[in-house]
Amino acid sequence: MTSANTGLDREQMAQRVALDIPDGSYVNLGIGIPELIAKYVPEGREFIYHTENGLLGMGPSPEEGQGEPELINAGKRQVTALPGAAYFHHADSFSMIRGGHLDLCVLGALQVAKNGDLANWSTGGPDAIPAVGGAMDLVAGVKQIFVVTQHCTKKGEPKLLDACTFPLTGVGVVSRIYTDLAVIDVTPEGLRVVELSPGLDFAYVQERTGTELLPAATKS
Amino acid sequence: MTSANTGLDREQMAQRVALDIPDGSYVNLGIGIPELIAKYVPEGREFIYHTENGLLGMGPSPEEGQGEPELINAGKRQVTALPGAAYFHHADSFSMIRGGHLDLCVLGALQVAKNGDLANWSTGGPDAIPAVGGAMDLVAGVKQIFVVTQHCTKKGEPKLLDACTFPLTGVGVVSRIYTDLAVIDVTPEGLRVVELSPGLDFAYVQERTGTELLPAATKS
Amino acid sequence: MIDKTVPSLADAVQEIHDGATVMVGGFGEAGSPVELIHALIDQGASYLTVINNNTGSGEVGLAALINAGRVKKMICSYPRSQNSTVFPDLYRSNKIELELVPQGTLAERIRAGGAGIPGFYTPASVGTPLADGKELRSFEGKDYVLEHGLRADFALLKAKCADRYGNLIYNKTARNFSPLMAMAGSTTIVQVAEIVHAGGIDPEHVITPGIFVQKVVRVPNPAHESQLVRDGVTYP
Amino acid sequence: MIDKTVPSLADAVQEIHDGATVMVGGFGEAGSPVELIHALIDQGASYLTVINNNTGSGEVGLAALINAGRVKKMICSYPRSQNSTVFPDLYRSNKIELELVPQGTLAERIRAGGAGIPGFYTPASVGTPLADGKELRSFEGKDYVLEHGLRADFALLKAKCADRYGNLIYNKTARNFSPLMAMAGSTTIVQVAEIVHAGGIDPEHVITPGIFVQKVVRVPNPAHESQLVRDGVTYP
Repeated sequence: MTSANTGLDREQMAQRVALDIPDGSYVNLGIGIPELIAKYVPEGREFIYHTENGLLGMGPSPEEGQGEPELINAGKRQVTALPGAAYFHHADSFSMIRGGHLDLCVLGALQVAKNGDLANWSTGGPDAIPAVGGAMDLVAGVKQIFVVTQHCTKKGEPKLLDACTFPLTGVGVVSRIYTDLAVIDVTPEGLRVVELSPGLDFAYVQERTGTELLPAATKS
Repeated sequence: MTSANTGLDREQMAQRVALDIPDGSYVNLGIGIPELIAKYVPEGREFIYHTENGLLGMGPSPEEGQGEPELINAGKRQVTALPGAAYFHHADSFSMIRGGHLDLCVLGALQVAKNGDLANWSTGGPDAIPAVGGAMDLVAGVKQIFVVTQHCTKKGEPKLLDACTFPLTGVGVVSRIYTDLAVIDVTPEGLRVVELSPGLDFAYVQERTGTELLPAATKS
Repeated sequence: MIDKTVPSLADAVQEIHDGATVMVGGFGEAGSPVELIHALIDQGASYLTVINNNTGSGEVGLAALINAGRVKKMICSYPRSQNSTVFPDLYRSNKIELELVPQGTLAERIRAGGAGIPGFYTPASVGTPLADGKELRSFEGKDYVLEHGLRADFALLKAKCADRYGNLIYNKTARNFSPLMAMAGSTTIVQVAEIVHAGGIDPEHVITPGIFVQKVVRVPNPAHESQLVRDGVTYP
Repeated sequence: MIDKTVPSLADAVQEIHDGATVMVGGFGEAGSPVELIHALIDQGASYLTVINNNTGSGEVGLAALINAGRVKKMICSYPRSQNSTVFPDLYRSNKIELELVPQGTLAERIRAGGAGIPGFYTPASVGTPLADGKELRSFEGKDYVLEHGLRADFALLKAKCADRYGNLIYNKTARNFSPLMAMAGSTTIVQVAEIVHAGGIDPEHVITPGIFVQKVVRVPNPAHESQLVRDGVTYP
């Protein structure tokens, strides 16, 4: 838990992202904070969740003891299937992704650059075991990519940068970033603050960002 | 019906081909004489018939009045599905073909060249409506291609030639040819007669062939 | 609530525009969306590029659309039929274009279009006139031809059953090209004999997941093309 | 009579040779053919190249095969696991090779291998280190990378049910890579919980048609990897 004046907690971040998902969207949620979004479907909307290991119409986690080892999500956690769900194999699943059939994918990030470059699979360290999963396919194929992430690393280093230093997942793919501190759009001019978390001011967020932030268009 | 000393009729040709199909084979049959082969499964063998419009385990024609307009073969005739059959879409069907999963395809021919070139889709005439269907995929993908055809055209012109004059279906793809007059192998040396139809001699068949025939290896 | 059903055939085809590329499901009559095609004739869109394995039969369904002069170009593998001269007559008089594609290549191009694959290599047609002008490439000593993914503005399909999400199941060999075209059509429109509640199709049995479908219209007793032809029906 | 069932797990894996390329079905534990993998450990084949999305968990199944030193190279998208250090330890000490492939590209490469497609273009990985050394090509102004079809000498899969022809159905998200690997394996070997009579699987519901399957072995109550790991089981 974080105190109110240092930004949103993980659940609040997930809830904030959910507010921006249009009714009827087909959505893929990455591992970590993105997984939490499924809990926060706003009143009156219906989203259909896709998990790349072969399920459309993914429902919430099963009740304790009701899960099945062969009904899991991409994070390998047990899930459920809603009425109207469909199972399919991996080639069909990634046809949905690569073919542009999904409306939105929400991913975590290690770094995001001002032009929308995303790094979220490897720190590039000599001892790191490289593991990419479906991230490169998702960012290359899904119509819109949101990132939800802590604004800074645990060590306090900024994650939003002029340019990523870690190996890229995709080039210029991110359209919007949700952090504990702000909602930020990737624009041709750079990263533009759309919304500050309650109790925070622009300077506070800029200080924790490794690239120049633009103020919200309506405030200029 | 043809008289005995001028070679096999269509049914006999189909029956002759069936004798050479190994037990357990996955087989695709082209339109025309090849379609007749399905009636002649030799005692003790089981073949599985594939039709490229999406059925494995194709059975015989339905009883009069029992057919269904949406259960058809590649020739658009009504067929049946045997126990253990499977339906699938066209991409999966041609994955079976292109991926080398079928053991044998038996096709009709307009012309076959001594090197195994096949022409069976167009006479190349200026007024011809070109129509290729699945023939090019079949000859490119199926492990073994047999041709079954009348030895000559209705006008008496030879169909087995030094080189095809009609547009090709595939290059060097045919391994064996069954005609009303003979069974002929495509070999690196050219077309070799394996078997003459009852009552016919080599010279009779050679006269009706547009390329030099080699006598059966065992007779040389 | 997501509900992709529309009340009428006219609603289903309403937005198809002049010059559109339209994939039409079916192999011969199996899977041919006759009622949707007739609604498209009524609707009036012209200069269409149509993708189907064949060119229809008699003077109903796809053959009727062609006969009405609405089709500028056909992309297909087998534009002949035992009981129709509609396409051949127009083709011989240069009133319709034809792009002839081997059947397996046609299927794979449609799948590729739907799967975000812009190009792939196939051995089919190498050494034949249908490879003329196409790029050849050798993999492990064997030649292949480069083929391109195929997409369409609309796909018109027939299925057996749908739910409100657009999940589909088909009937026997009427499945053929339809699951591929569902993927490759920007707007996929499906006529179904039956609409069931969400969950009415077992998730293990779904052939086309609803994400590939935009509109569903119920046609409870679809006509069979061969029966219409036998009955001497012509459309309109 | 065609009958692809074999009497034992040992019979099923008997012909796998040293140096073979082996596709192993499953995504995490869902669809992992634990009993077939254990039979392969008993059988002894070494210097294997193994294709699976992951590298197993605990010290059972795929992780046990790797731990036993039988795997020369892994081709996968995500060689990490929350409860196994088998692969990372060997990788860091240069005792095992890794070819890292994006998950969708891995799936499509396997499908392509099984479908006779030697190469295709995908947008995934363009501009990243995983595209290094690969051919780029532009289609309609967008860059794609050339990827190659992937085949294997053997595929080891788990399904829910089979008949004597090898027709298969799967269980929920245990389907994942298995239908693709069935196509791409020269010899596809499947463990199933149940074998039914021919016709016992509705032809409309078959996921893997039998043409892609060579051997079927019955394992009535397959172990779940996560349960084995919780129970502290190690193999052998």
